[in-house]
Amino acid sequence: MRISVKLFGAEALAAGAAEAVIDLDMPATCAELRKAMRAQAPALAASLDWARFAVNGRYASDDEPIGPGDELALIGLVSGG
Amino acid sequence: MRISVKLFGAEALAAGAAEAVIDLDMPATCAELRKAMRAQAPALAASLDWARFAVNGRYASDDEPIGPGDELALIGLVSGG
Amino acid sequence: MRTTDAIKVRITDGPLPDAPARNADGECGAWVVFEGVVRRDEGGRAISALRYTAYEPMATNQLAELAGSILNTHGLVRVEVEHSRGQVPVGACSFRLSIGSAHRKEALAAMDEFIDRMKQDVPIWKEPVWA
Amino acid sequence: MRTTDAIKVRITDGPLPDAPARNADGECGAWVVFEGVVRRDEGGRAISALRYTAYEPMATNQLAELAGSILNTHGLVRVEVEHSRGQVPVGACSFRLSIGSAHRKEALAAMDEFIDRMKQDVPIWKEPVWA
Repeated sequence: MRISVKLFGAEALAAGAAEAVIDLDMPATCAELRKAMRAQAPALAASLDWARFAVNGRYASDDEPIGPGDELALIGLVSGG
Repeated sequence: MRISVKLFGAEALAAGAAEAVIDLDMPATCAELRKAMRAQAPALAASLDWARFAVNGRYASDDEPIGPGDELALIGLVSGG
Repeated sequence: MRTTDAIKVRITDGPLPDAPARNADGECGAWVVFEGVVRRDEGGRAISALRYTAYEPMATNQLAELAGSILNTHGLVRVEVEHSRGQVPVGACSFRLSIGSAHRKEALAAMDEFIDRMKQDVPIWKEPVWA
Repeated sequence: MRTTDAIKVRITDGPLPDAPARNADGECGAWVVFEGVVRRDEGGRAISALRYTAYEPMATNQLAELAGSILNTHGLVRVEVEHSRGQVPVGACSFRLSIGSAHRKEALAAMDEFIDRMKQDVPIWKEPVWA
Protein backbone atom coordinates (compact mmCIF):
# COMPACT_ATOMS: atom_id res chain seq x y z
CA MET A 1 0.00 0.00 0.00
CA ARG A 2 1.03 3.68 -0.31
CA ILE A 3 2.08 5.32 2.89
CA SER A 4 3.23 8.82 3.68
CA VAL A 5 6.28 9.65 5.82
CA LYS A 6 6.56 13.23 7.10
CA LEU A 7 9.84 15.05 6.42
CA PHE A 8 11.34 18.14 8.07
CA GLY A 9 14.46 20.29 7.95
CA ALA A 10 17.30 18.96 5.80
CA GLU A 11 15.29 15.88 4.77
CA ALA A 12 12.40 18.01 3.50
CA LEU A 13 14.89 20.14 1.59
CA ALA A 14 16.66 17.10 0.12
CA ALA A 15 13.37 15.53 -0.98
CA GLY A 16 11.87 18.85 -2.09
CA ALA A 17 8.70 17.89 -0.22
CA ALA A 18 7.19 17.77 3.28
CA GLU A 19 6.52 14.05 2.91
CA ALA A 20 7.80 10.96 1.13
CA VAL A 21 5.22 8.66 -0.43
CA ILE A 22 6.38 5.06 -0.26
CA ASP A 23 4.97 1.71 -1.38
CA LEU A 24 5.18 -0.79 1.45
CA ASP A 25 3.29 -3.99 2.38
CA MET A 26 1.58 -3.57 5.77
CA PRO A 27 1.97 -4.57 8.53
CA ALA A 28 5.70 -3.95 8.49
CA THR A 29 8.52 -2.77 10.79
CA CYS A 30 10.48 0.47 10.84
CA ALA A 31 13.46 -1.50 9.45
CA GLU A 32 11.36 -2.52 6.45
CA LEU A 33 10.22 1.07 6.01
CA ARG A 34 13.84 2.23 6.08
CA LYS A 35 14.77 -0.35 3.40
CA ALA A 36 11.82 0.64 1.20
CA MET A 37 12.71 4.34 1.52
CA ARG A 38 16.34 3.65 0.55
CA ALA A 39 15.08 2.09 -2.68
CA GLN A 40 12.28 4.55 -3.44
CA ALA A 41 13.64 7.87 -2.09
CA PRO A 42 17.32 8.02 -3.14
CA ALA A 43 17.52 11.74 -2.25
CA LEU A 44 17.20 10.67 1.43
CA ALA A 45 19.91 7.97 1.27
CA ALA A 46 22.43 9.85 3.44
CA SER A 47 19.89 10.54 6.21
CA LEU A 48 18.48 7.01 6.13
CA ASP A 49 21.78 5.67 7.48
CA TRP A 50 21.09 7.22 10.89
CA ALA A 51 17.91 9.30 11.10
CA ARG A 52 15.21 8.09 13.51
CA PHE A 53 11.59 7.25 12.78
CA ALA A 54 8.76 8.54 14.90
CA VAL A 55 5.58 6.44 14.98
CA ASN A 56 2.50 8.31 16.21
CA GLY A 57 4.69 11.02 17.67
CA ARG A 58 7.19 8.83 19.57
CA TYR A 59 10.67 7.73 18.58
CA ALA A 60 10.59 4.09 17.43
CA SER A 61 13.31 1.48 17.23
CA ASP A 62 13.84 -0.37 13.96
CA ASP A 63 11.99 -3.48 15.13
CA GLU A 64 8.84 -1.52 16.00
CA PRO A 65 5.77 -2.65 14.03
CA ILE A 66 3.81 -0.18 11.90
CA GLY A 67 0.41 -0.55 10.34
CA PRO A 68 -2.15 1.34 8.28
CA GLY A 69 -3.23 4.55 9.98
CA ASP A 70 0.01 5.06 11.91
CA GLU A 71 1.48 8.54 11.58
CA LEU A 72 5.09 8.16 10.39
CA ALA A 73 7.89 10.73 10.38
CA LEU A 74 11.60 10.64 9.57
CA ILE A 75 13.46 12.78 12.12
CA GLY A 76 16.96 13.85 11.09
CA LEU A 77 19.08 16.47 12.88
CA VAL A 78 16.85 18.79 14.87
CA SER A 79 17.79 22.43 15.49
CA GLY A 80 15.53 23.95 18.14
CA GLY A 81 16.61 26.46 20.74
CA MET B 1 46.50 57.31 68.02
CA ARG B 2 42.89 56.07 68.09
CA ILE B 3 41.65 54.57 64.88
CA SER B 4 38.33 53.10 63.90
CA VAL B 5 37.93 49.78 62.05
CA LYS B 6 34.54 49.12 60.45
CA LEU B 7 32.84 45.82 61.33
CA PHE B 8 30.06 43.91 59.54
CA GLY B 9 28.10 40.69 59.80
CA ALA B 10 29.34 38.20 62.39
CA GLU B 11 32.15 40.53 63.49
CA ALA B 12 29.73 43.40 64.18
CA LEU B 13 27.54 40.97 66.15
CA ALA B 14 30.51 39.60 68.12
CA ALA B 15 31.75 43.09 69.00
CA GLY B 16 28.25 44.46 69.53
CA ALA B 17 29.22 47.49 67.44
CA ALA B 18 29.66 48.58 63.84
CA GLU B 19 33.26 49.57 64.50
CA ALA B 20 36.18 48.71 66.72
CA VAL B 21 38.15 51.60 68.21
CA ILE B 22 41.82 50.67 68.52
CA ASP B 23 44.95 52.41 69.81
CA LEU B 24 47.76 52.07 67.28
CA ASP B 25 50.91 54.09 66.48
CA MET B 26 50.75 55.37 62.90
CA PRO B 27 52.08 54.73 60.33
CA ALA B 28 51.67 50.99 60.75
CA THR B 29 50.89 47.88 58.69
CA CYS B 30 47.81 45.70 58.54
CA ALA B 31 49.80 43.05 60.43
CA GLU B 32 50.36 45.52 63.27
CA LEU B 33 46.69 46.47 63.22
CA ARG B 34 45.75 42.78 63.43
CA LYS B 35 48.04 42.35 66.42
CA ALA B 36 46.67 45.43 68.15
CA MET B 37 43.10 44.25 67.57
CA ARG B 38 43.88 40.81 69.01
CA ALA B 39 45.00 42.52 72.22
CA GLN B 40 42.32 45.20 72.41
CA ALA B 41 39.24 43.48 70.90
CA PRO B 42 39.19 39.95 72.35
CA ALA B 43 35.61 39.38 71.10
CA LEU B 44 37.06 39.36 67.58
CA ALA B 45 39.87 36.89 68.30
CA ALA B 46 38.39 34.01 66.25
CA SER B 47 37.88 36.18 63.16
CA LEU B 48 41.28 37.84 63.43
CA ASP B 49 42.93 34.52 62.61
CA TRP B 50 41.74 34.69 59.02
CA ALA B 51 39.52 37.69 58.22
CA ARG B 52 40.84 40.20 55.66
CA PHE B 53 41.39 43.92 56.04
CA ALA B 54 40.18 46.41 53.49
CA VAL B 55 42.08 49.71 53.27
CA ASN B 56 40.18 52.49 51.51
CA GLY B 57 37.78 49.97 50.04
CA ARG B 58 40.30 47.46 48.69
CA TYR B 59 41.48 44.19 50.19
CA ALA B 60 44.95 44.64 51.68
CA SER B 61 47.69 42.15 52.43
CA ASP B 62 49.19 42.10 55.91
CA ASP B 63 52.32 44.03 54.85
CA GLU B 64 50.28 46.93 53.44
CA PRO B 65 51.02 50.27 55.14
CA ILE B 66 48.22 52.25 56.78
CA GLY B 67 48.22 55.83 57.95
CA PRO B 68 45.97 58.46 59.49
CA GLY B 69 42.91 59.12 57.33
CA ASP B 70 42.79 55.64 55.79
CA GLU B 71 39.38 53.98 55.93
CA LEU B 72 39.83 50.58 57.56
CA ALA B 73 37.46 47.61 57.64
CA LEU B 74 37.67 44.04 58.87
CA ILE B 75 35.94 41.76 56.36
CA GLY B 76 34.96 38.32 57.64
CA LEU B 77 32.68 35.84 55.85
CA VAL B 78 30.47 37.68 53.40
CA SER B 79 27.00 36.41 52.50
CA GLY B 80 25.67 38.26 49.48
CA GLY B 81 23.52 36.74 46.76
CA MET C 1 0.42 24.01 26.59
CA ARG C 2 1.20 21.18 28.99
CA THR C 3 1.09 22.04 32.65
CA THR C 4 1.46 20.40 36.02
CA ASP C 5 2.25 22.20 39.24
CA ALA C 6 5.96 21.78 38.58
CA ILE C 7 6.17 21.78 34.77
CA LYS C 8 4.97 24.17 32.09
CA VAL C 9 5.56 23.72 28.36
CA ARG C 10 4.28 26.12 25.74
CA ILE C 11 4.93 26.51 22.00
CA THR C 12 4.03 30.02 20.85
CA ASP C 13 3.54 31.50 17.37
CA GLY C 14 6.26 34.09 16.67
CA PRO C 15 8.63 35.72 19.20
CA LEU C 16 8.17 34.86 22.86
CA PRO C 17 6.56 37.55 25.00
CA ASP C 18 8.48 38.86 28.01
CA ALA C 19 9.07 36.39 30.80
CA PRO C 20 5.83 35.64 32.66
CA ALA C 21 5.52 36.65 36.29
CA ARG C 22 6.68 33.84 38.49
CA ASN C 23 5.17 32.36 41.52
CA ALA C 24 6.63 34.24 44.52
CA ASP C 25 5.83 31.77 47.28
CA GLY C 26 9.43 31.64 48.48
CA GLU C 27 9.89 27.95 47.70
CA CYS C 28 12.57 28.51 45.05
CA GLY C 29 15.74 30.20 46.27
CA ALA C 30 17.21 30.27 42.79
CA TRP C 31 15.74 30.87 39.36
CA VAL C 32 18.01 30.34 36.40
CA VAL C 33 16.59 31.48 33.08
CA PHE C 34 18.09 30.80 29.68
CA GLU C 35 16.91 32.85 26.71
CA GLY C 36 17.92 32.04 23.16
CA VAL C 37 17.85 35.18 21.04
CA VAL C 38 18.05 35.35 17.24
CA ARG C 39 21.48 36.66 16.27
CA ARG C 40 21.96 38.96 13.30
CA ASP C 41 24.11 36.60 11.32
CA GLU C 42 24.24 32.91 10.57
CA GLY C 43 27.58 31.54 9.43
CA GLY C 44 28.80 35.10 8.75
CA ARG C 45 25.84 36.04 6.53
CA ALA C 46 23.25 38.59 7.65
CA ILE C 47 19.75 37.32 8.40
CA SER C 48 16.54 39.15 9.20
CA ALA C 49 14.83 36.32 11.08
CA LEU C 50 14.75 32.61 11.81
CA ARG C 51 11.75 30.51 10.88
CA TYR C 52 10.94 27.61 13.21
CA THR C 53 8.98 24.47 12.39
CA ALA C 54 7.75 22.17 15.15
CA TYR C 55 6.36 18.68 14.60
CA GLU C 56 3.33 18.79 16.86
CA PRO C 57 2.15 17.37 19.18
CA MET C 58 5.40 15.40 19.37
CA ALA C 59 7.51 18.53 20.06
CA THR C 60 5.38 19.57 23.05
CA ASN C 61 5.24 16.00 24.36
CA GLN C 62 9.01 15.57 24.08
CA LEU C 63 9.61 18.90 25.84
CA ALA C 64 7.26 17.87 28.66
CA GLU C 65 8.90 14.46 28.99
CA LEU C 66 12.34 16.04 29.06
CA ALA C 67 11.20 18.62 31.63
CA GLY C 68 9.88 15.84 33.88
CA SER C 69 13.03 13.79 33.55
CA ILE C 70 15.26 16.80 34.37
CA LEU C 71 13.02 17.86 37.27
CA ASN C 72 13.34 14.43 38.89
CA THR C 73 17.01 13.79 38.15
CA HIS C 74 18.15 17.15 39.54
CA GLY C 75 15.59 17.53 42.33
CA LEU C 76 14.20 20.81 41.00
CA VAL C 77 11.07 22.69 42.04
CA ARG C 78 9.94 24.14 38.67
CA VAL C 79 10.82 23.64 35.00
CA GLU C 80 9.15 25.98 32.49
CA VAL C 81 9.84 25.81 28.76
CA GLU C 82 8.68 28.15 26.02
CA HIS C 83 9.61 27.79 22.35
CA SER C 84 8.59 29.75 19.27
CA ARG C 85 7.33 28.44 15.99
CA GLY C 86 7.06 30.47 12.79
CA GLN C 87 9.11 33.58 12.20
CA VAL C 88 11.21 35.28 14.91
CA PRO C 89 13.13 38.45 13.95
CA VAL C 90 16.73 39.28 14.89
CA GLY C 91 17.01 40.36 18.52
CA ALA C 92 13.84 38.57 19.62
CA CYS C 93 13.59 35.58 21.91
CA SER C 94 12.72 32.16 20.45
CA PHE C 95 13.37 29.91 23.43
CA ARG C 96 13.18 30.35 27.18
CA LEU C 97 13.97 27.76 29.83
CA SER C 98 13.23 28.79 33.44
CA ILE C 99 14.37 26.54 36.24
CA GLY C 100 13.37 27.12 39.84
CA SER C 101 15.27 25.28 42.49
CA ALA C 102 16.25 25.47 46.12
CA HIS C 103 19.86 26.14 45.21
CA ARG C 104 21.96 27.25 42.28
CA LYS C 105 24.29 24.38 41.40
CA GLU C 106 21.63 21.85 40.45
CA ALA C 107 19.76 24.49 38.43
CA LEU C 108 22.83 25.26 36.31
CA ALA C 109 23.64 21.58 35.72
CA ALA C 110 20.00 20.89 34.84
CA MET C 111 19.90 23.77 32.37
CA ASP C 112 22.93 22.53 30.51
CA GLU C 113 21.57 18.98 30.33
CA PHE C 114 18.10 20.12 29.25
CA ILE C 115 19.43 22.15 26.33
CA ASP C 116 21.81 19.41 25.19
CA ARG C 117 19.02 16.85 25.19
CA MET C 118 16.54 19.23 23.55
CA LYS C 119 18.98 19.77 20.69
CA GLN C 120 19.19 15.99 20.25
CA ASP C 121 15.59 14.92 20.62
CA VAL C 122 12.95 17.60 20.28
CA PRO C 123 11.53 17.79 16.73
CA ILE C 124 11.91 21.51 16.08
CA TRP C 125 13.85 22.93 13.12
CA LYS C 126 15.01 26.40 12.19
CA GLU C 127 15.92 27.96 8.86
CA PRO C 128 17.39 31.39 8.19
CA VAL C 129 15.47 34.19 6.50
CA TRP C 130 18.27 36.05 4.72
CA ALA C 131 18.42 39.81 5.09
CA MET D 1 25.68 52.35 39.41
CA ARG D 2 28.80 51.52 37.40
CA THR D 3 28.34 51.15 33.68
CA THR D 4 30.36 50.55 30.56
CA ASP D 5 28.97 49.28 27.28
CA ALA D 6 29.52 45.72 28.41
CA ILE D 7 29.11 45.93 32.19
CA LYS D 8 26.38 47.22 34.47
CA VAL D 9 26.43 47.08 38.25
CA ARG D 10 23.69 48.46 40.46
CA ILE D 11 22.92 48.19 44.16
CA THR D 12 19.26 48.96 44.83
CA ASP D 13 17.38 49.71 48.06
CA GLY D 14 14.88 46.92 48.77
CA PRO D 15 13.68 44.19 46.39
CA LEU D 16 14.92 44.31 42.81
CA PRO D 17 12.41 45.51 40.23
CA ASP D 18 11.57 43.18 37.33
CA ALA D 19 14.37 42.49 34.89
CA PRO D 20 15.12 45.59 32.79
CA ALA D 21 14.52 45.45 29.04
CA ARG D 22 17.63 44.24 27.31
CA ASN D 23 19.37 45.52 24.29
CA ALA D 24 17.93 43.61 21.30
CA ASP D 25 20.63 44.28 18.74
CA GLY D 26 21.08 40.58 17.97
CA GLU D 27 24.68 40.45 19.21
CA CYS D 28 23.97 38.03 22.05
CA GLY D 29 22.60 34.64 21.01
CA ALA D 30 22.22 33.55 24.62
CA TRP D 31 21.16 35.32 27.79
CA VAL D 32 21.47 33.43 31.03
CA VAL D 33 19.90 35.10 34.04
CA PHE D 34 20.26 34.02 37.64
CA GLU D 35 17.84 35.37 40.23
CA GLY D 36 18.30 34.82 43.93
CA VAL D 37 14.94 34.86 45.70
CA VAL D 38 14.36 35.08 49.46
CA ARG D 39 13.14 31.69 50.67
CA ARG D 40 10.57 31.38 53.40
CA ASP D 41 12.84 29.61 55.84
CA GLU D 42 16.40 29.84 56.98
CA GLY D 43 17.82 26.76 58.65
CA GLY D 44 14.29 25.37 59.08
CA ARG D 45 12.94 28.46 60.86
CA ALA D 46 10.38 30.72 59.16
CA ILE D 47 11.53 34.20 58.16
CA SER D 48 9.61 37.18 56.82
CA ALA D 49 12.53 38.86 55.05
CA LEU D 50 16.28 39.12 54.72
CA ARG D 51 18.09 42.35 55.51
CA TYR D 52 21.19 43.10 53.43
CA THR D 53 24.09 45.35 54.34
CA ALA D 54 26.62 46.44 51.73
CA TYR D 55 29.94 48.10 52.48
CA GLU D 56 29.92 50.85 49.87
CA PRO D 57 31.51 51.86 47.59
CA MET D 58 33.67 48.77 48.00
CA ALA D 59 30.77 46.38 47.21
CA THR D 60 29.95 48.10 43.91
CA ASN D 61 33.63 48.34 42.99
CA GLN D 62 34.23 44.67 43.73
CA LEU D 63 31.17 43.65 41.71
CA ALA D 64 32.36 45.75 38.77
CA GLU D 65 35.87 44.34 38.98
CA LEU D 66 34.52 40.81 39.13
CA ALA D 67 32.18 41.47 36.20
CA GLY D 68 35.11 42.73 34.11
CA SER D 69 37.28 39.79 35.01
CA ILE D 70 34.53 37.28 34.15
CA LEU D 71 33.67 39.12 30.92
CA ASN D 72 37.26 38.87 29.71
CA THR D 73 38.02 35.35 30.91
CA HIS D 74 34.92 33.84 29.32
CA GLY D 75 34.71 36.06 26.23
CA LEU D 76 31.23 37.35 27.06
CA VAL D 77 29.30 40.22 25.48
CA ARG D 78 27.44 41.60 28.53
CA VAL D 79 27.56 41.16 32.30
CA GLU D 80 24.86 42.92 34.34
CA VAL D 81 24.65 42.65 38.14
CA GLU D 82 21.96 43.92 40.47
CA HIS D 83 21.95 43.43 44.24
CA SER D 84 19.60 44.63 46.96
CA ARG D 85 20.47 46.32 50.18
CA GLY D 86 18.09 46.79 53.08
CA GLN D 87 15.05 44.61 53.58
CA VAL D 88 13.79 42.09 50.97
CA PRO D 89 10.63 40.09 51.81
CA VAL D 90 10.14 36.36 51.20
CA GLY D 91 9.49 35.61 47.52
CA ALA D 92 11.19 38.79 46.28
CA CYS D 93 14.40 38.97 44.30
CA SER D 94 17.57 40.23 46.00
CA PHE D 95 20.19 39.42 43.37
CA ARG D 96 20.16 39.19 39.59
CA LEU D 97 23.08 38.30 37.33
CA SER D 98 22.42 38.59 33.59
CA ILE D 99 25.04 37.30 31.18
CA GLY D 100 24.81 37.88 27.44
CA SER D 101 27.03 35.83 25.24
CA ALA D 102 27.31 34.46 21.72
CA HIS D 103 26.75 30.92 22.97
CA ARG D 104 25.44 29.08 25.98
CA LYS D 105 28.30 27.04 27.41
CA GLU D 106 30.55 29.97 28.31
CA ALA D 107 27.60 31.85 29.83
CA LEU D 108 26.77 28.98 32.20
CA ALA D 109 30.40 28.50 33.24
CA ALA D 110 30.77 32.24 33.79
CA MET D 111 27.63 32.41 35.91
CA ASP D 112 28.83 29.68 38.23
CA GLU D 113 32.26 31.30 38.61
CA PHE D 114 30.79 34.77 39.18
CA ILE D 115 28.54 33.64 41.99
CA ASP D 116 31.27 31.58 43.69
CA ARG D 117 33.65 34.53 43.62
CA MET D 118 30.97 36.99 44.73
CA LYS D 119 30.25 34.84 47.77
CA GLN D 120 33.96 34.96 48.62
CA ASP D 121 34.87 38.56 47.96
CA VAL D 122 32.02 41.04 47.74
CA PRO D 123 31.36 42.81 51.07
CA ILE D 124 27.62 42.24 51.36
CA TRP D 125 25.99 40.56 54.33
CA LYS D 126 22.51 39.24 55.04
CA GLU D 127 20.64 38.59 58.25
CA PRO D 128 17.24 36.97 58.75
CA VAL D 129 14.16 38.89 59.89
CA TRP D 130 12.29 36.17 61.79
CA ALA D 131 8.60 35.71 61.04
